[in-house]
Amino acid sequence: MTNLPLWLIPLFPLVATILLGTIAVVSSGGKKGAAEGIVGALAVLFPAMSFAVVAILAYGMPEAGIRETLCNWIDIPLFKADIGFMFDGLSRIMLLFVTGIGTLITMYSIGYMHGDRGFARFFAYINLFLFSMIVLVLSDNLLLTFLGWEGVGLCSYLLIGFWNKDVNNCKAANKAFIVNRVGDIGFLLGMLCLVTVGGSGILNYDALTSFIQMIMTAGHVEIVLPVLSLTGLLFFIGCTGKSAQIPLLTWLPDAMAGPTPVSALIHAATMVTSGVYLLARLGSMFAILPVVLDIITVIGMLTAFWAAMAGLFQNDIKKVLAYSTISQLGYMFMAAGVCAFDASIFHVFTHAFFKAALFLGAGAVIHALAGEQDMRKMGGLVKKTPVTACVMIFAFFAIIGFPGFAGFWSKDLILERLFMSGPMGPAFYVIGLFTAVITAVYMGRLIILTFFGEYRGSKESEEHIHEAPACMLLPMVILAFGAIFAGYLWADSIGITFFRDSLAPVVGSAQAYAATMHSAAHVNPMIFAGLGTLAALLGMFIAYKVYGNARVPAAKGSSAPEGRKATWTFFFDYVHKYCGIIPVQVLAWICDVVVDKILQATQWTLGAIATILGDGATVIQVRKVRLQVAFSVAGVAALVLVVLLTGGLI
Amino acid sequence: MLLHILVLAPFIAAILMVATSKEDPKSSSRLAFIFGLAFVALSVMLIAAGNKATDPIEWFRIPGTKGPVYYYLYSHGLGAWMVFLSTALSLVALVSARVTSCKNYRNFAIGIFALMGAMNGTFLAADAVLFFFFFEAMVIPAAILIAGFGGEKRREAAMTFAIYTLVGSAPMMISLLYLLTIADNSLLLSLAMALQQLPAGTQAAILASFLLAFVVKTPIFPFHGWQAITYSEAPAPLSAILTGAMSKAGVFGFIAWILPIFPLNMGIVSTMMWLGLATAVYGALMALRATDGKKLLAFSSMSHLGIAVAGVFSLSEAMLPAVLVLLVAHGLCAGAQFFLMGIAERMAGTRELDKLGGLAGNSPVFSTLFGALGVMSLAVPGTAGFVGEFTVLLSLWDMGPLAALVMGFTMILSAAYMLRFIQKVIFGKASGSYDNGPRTSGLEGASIGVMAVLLLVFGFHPAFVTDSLHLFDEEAVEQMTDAGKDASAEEAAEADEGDSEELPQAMTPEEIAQLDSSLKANGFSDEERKSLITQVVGAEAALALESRVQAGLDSAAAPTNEEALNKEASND
Amino acid sequence: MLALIYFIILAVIALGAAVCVFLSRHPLYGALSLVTSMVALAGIYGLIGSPFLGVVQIMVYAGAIMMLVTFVIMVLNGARDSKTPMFDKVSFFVIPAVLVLAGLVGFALVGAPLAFDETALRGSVALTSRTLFDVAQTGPGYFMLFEVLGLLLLSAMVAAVLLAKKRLGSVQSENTEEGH
Amino acid sequence: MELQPIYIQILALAIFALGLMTAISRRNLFFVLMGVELALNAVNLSFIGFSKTLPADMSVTGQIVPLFSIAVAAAEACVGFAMVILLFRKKESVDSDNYSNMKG
Repeated sequence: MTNLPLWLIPLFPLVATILLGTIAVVSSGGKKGAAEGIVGALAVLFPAMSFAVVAILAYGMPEAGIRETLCNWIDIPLFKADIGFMFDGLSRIMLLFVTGIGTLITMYSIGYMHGDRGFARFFAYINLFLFSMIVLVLSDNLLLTFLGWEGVGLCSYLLIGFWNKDVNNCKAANKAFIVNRVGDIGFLLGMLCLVTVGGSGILNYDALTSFIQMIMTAGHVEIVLPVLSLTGLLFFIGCTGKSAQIPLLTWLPDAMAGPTPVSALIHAATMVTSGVYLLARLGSMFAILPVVLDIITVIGMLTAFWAAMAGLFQNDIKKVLAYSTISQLGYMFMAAGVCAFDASIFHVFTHAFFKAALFLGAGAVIHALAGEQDMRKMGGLVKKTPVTACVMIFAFFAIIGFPGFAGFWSKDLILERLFMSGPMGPAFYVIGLFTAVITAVYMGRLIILTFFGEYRGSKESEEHIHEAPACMLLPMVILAFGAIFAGYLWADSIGITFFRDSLAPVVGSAQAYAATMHSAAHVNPMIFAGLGTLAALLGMFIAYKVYGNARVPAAKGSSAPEGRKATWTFFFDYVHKYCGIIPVQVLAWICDVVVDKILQATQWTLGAIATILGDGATVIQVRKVRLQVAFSVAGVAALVLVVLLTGGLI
Repeated sequence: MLLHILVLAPFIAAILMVATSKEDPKSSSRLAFIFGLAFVALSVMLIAAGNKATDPIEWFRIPGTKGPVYYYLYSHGLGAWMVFLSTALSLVALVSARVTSCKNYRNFAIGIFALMGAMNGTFLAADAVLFFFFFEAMVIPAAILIAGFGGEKRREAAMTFAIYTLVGSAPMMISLLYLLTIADNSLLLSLAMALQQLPAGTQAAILASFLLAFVVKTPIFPFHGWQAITYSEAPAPLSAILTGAMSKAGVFGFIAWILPIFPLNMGIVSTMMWLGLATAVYGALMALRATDGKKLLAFSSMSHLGIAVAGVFSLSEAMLPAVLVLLVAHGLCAGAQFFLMGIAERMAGTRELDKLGGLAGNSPVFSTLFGALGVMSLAVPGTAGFVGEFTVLLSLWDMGPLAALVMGFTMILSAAYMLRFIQKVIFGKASGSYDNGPRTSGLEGASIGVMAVLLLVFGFHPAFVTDSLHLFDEEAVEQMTDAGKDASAEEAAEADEGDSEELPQAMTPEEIAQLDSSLKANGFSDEERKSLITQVVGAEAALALESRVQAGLDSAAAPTNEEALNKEASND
Repeated sequence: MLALIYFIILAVIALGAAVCVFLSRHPLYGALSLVTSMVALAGIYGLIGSPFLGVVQIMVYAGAIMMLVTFVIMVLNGARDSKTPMFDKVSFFVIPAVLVLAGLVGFALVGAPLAFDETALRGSVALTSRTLFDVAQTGPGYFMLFEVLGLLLLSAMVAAVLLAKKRLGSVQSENTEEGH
Repeated sequence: MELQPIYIQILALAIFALGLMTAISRRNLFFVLMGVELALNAVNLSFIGFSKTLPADMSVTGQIVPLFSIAVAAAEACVGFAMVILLFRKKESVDSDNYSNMKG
């Protein structure tokens, strides 16, 4: 059974995309749209089949992984690239949760998108996204990864702007794509840097790893270090774009304009973690670049802290989750920055479960409240929607790192690795722990405002509050189970290291190399566990104290934060505006108004000169035909005279 | 034969179209469609047939020049693909115009066929004068079509277009004539050799005049004044042809005429590359501010072609396939976008972006195509645009990181303006009714869909495009040699009557090495150098062989030359 | 000697008539003077040995064309340009220019050595017609040309008729208008 | 004193000059056409005069060309006068300066 070809995995969503896309286009002309039953079944079936293939392959995967070159892609002088797939420990984990969670969320969407005009279109996009994401994690070279990389960005664009009647959604989608594009250029240039170092073959991950090992064993690290550092930096820019890190993070909160399942799938569980995946995939390269690693750590730390603070101020339930996602991604980057790639991937894994559960729960809440997203108008929903509340509370425990839940194991592991990362380790640890406290505070605020206290919305809307249908609840419950138990794949404190062993063939050597760079004192892991638990409890306590008494300000118009909170929240938007958008606009203005006018003036001047010369010539071109003939007679006379004088005739 | 048909048959088709009734657009559109389809099929056959050349036919002699002008066509990968673009876009234009301009459909079809013939001639001509003839001839049907079928300011647009392009190529005509007084004939090789004899200043002047013609046609930054107004005022199907196929004549000229003929020093090369990049950035910035849909597309097209020109003058080894893929991708993509914009204009009655919007809900098939092609023009991986832009980026990276960075900046800007364009046209709320004209017809939608599918296919398997590109592979060199032999055999026969001493001698290895090094100093890449020298040596060797057989000498030296050359090339 | 006297008489008539054409006010007088001049020229043709051409000249020009001219002039009775001056500013430029041109050409002519070739009569009807229609000797050249000329005349006639005729419909409409 | 070929040529030149002057300086369309006829006649005379100076076998061309030119002149006069009629009908004027619509 293990000899299933790898290309089956991306094939299923691709076929589904084509089928659903055709259905969407064909049925869009009609009044009713396609039958939701068939569309939904198709949309779930194909990702589920992919998941089945992945599961079968994962079960029987050999230690070194499976590699498969499909065909040649680009073959020109100077550059060759193949379409090839690689299924190893890292791709296995990514694929398992991408296809698994993808299937669950697709199922959830059937309920969520019920009755939408673009029902088939939505699932076509979702399947296209799954295809791109699978290609991203399955490919064996950077160029093909880039295909998935831009593909997921494109799907994110399409899905954020899914409800395209509202221009604001489109603007959010444009913003997401353009900001991602900035990162993508970093990715592209990074690839070119690598090509400069080692030819086009080096874009293959195996080749890159062996290349790095070769220069390490040969001791030539110093020679290529500057170029490689630049490469690493460029790839990191790509990752900041995709994973919403400082400075390219402003698109993610805006991306919440899309349907909630999209936020769950793309902007929480899968796509935004592809930056972390890339860092881990290129771990062997990053491990020898200390400067870049430091930058990654600092950026990750700043992002985690800033986003957690911004999360405190949000009133929109999805925005809170968005900032929380950014913050958690910061954790993952911090871990990657200290070369703890396995820990960061582990956090990606657990985060996918609990964040997807949180988003789906939020989606169920929004669904129940008929589109209301402002937390100030919620409250007391635990009675009306008990299942959703349970799911969200479990996920809440997971995200704040409550002992026993998934987030506890992964976050704990990251903090531990941070502490042991070197001389700056304790400082990183303290900030990480502090961020964990804030996380608990804003998540507690979310849970309290949404589910406890009194309902603060209008009376008539209270009538309609209802629990979500079964096809939405089932995925939520499964994800909630994941949020509780996913952590036990690598419970370091109680001695389970299944996850680490699974990743070891991929990132083990890089981490071993990094570990040799600095030796840290061994600390009992139970101390970290205890401190982590303490942080979570402290955060919950603060949240209860501050928000538990239902001192919630009345909702005014916009759900966006105001005043100093807004300054904090939109700080990077301002940075983008003044450092990116306005200069470009000024440049465009100069081009349009100054340069173009100068060129037009030149053109006009030349034209005027020609016209004047022409007018001069037309003075002879008089109105009277007779005079013109007379001129020609005079001309003939002159010619004859010339001939006579020069003696041509005589 | 294929080449002759592709160049001459469009004109015949145009004449045949005259025979159809003006009052009955249905029958003339059917005839035009059949013709167009046949030409597309022929151009696909041309691509499949690889390198081909016709027998050179002596056409006429320009008084004062040494040799005759040949009617001589040859196709290599680049030209064949450009011919494909010209025929394919013409076909779609004929299909699209059927819905738009019913009244004078016959005349439109006549113009399109004439334009297609001239473009095919431009891309297939092997003789410089023939090339120039077609290069100029393209302008006439295009200008007439603009003046006859364009928008409100069509006369102004047609005048601007004609004056700019004709004035731009006038210096080229003069310097070409001057070159012809020195060269043996107007084929590429003899022009290149003739140029070597001139002083450096004259060479530079001739180069500048040649560059000007192509720079205006492409257009490149300071010479783009005609472009926006022409593309926006021309009927949309024609704009598609203009941008998709005709503007390629400029880039084609850079590759097929400038690079082989002129010894390029680095100053010119880097100037042209930066001009190309400046065009790219400028076009993108202008597109950001454009309020007219067709103008936006015009500037976007200018931006992409700027990138292509920068790629050409990066002169890296990967340049040729990279630029070819980029050109094919841009031709299909920009062409399709113009067709779509034309449909939008037809439905809404306006091109103003602020007055459009909400088409997604109104006509889903149109919007699907529009969105898909818009995204494809962003060079998303998996489309041909990505392969083109990535490989061009690779070429530029060779010239320096700064160039690549500028191009990266352009790519970001392209995302910005294209997404804004998509949003303004198909998203949001409809600000007017869309009942002004007929909606997307089935044939129209299908043909644009085919273009989109082609973009995807080339994106995943660019070898379809790049494999046809063996610019001067052995077969072509052989044919060129044969042609040269024929031509010079005649001359030799003439010369025999007078003085038989003038038979040319084969080049010695020293001479070849000298030529090689001079070419290298002028920035030719290994492959180009090799192919050029193979041509020279091939022609020379064939001649030498003849003379040596007559003289009864040993002819083993000629292969030795080639071996030495190969060795040299591989050493490089 | 006698030939010279005849020539001088005829030349004076031709020139005088030409001057009359140039100076006459009414086109009818001009046309009559033109006929005179042409007849005189026909005489000169006969004098220098081309009687056939002389006959053709009288028949075609003096007969056919001039009849046409006078007919047209009389049809368009208002054709007298009495309102406009005979000579205007343009004439003061034209006349010297033409005179200078004529003087220059005349100067060139006078210098040229010319002499009559004293052979037999050459412009006779027989010789001319033989040259024109002898297909065997000169090839189809003149014969074809002659036929083409016939065609030209025919088409000129058709064109003239087409140009000059009033539209039938317009005639009718004018008639009906008159009727009202 | 005998008749010299140069006399014929001088006469032809004089008549040609008069014809040209009539054609250009007069504004009446009839005079314009008559001037042209006069000039054509002068040319014919010149041809015949020159043909007399050549040997008999070469001189035939000089006899034939006037023949054709007379025929062409007839055709020209035919169409020319028809146009005069047309123009007159349009503007009730035979003044050539009235017809200057061709100027852009």
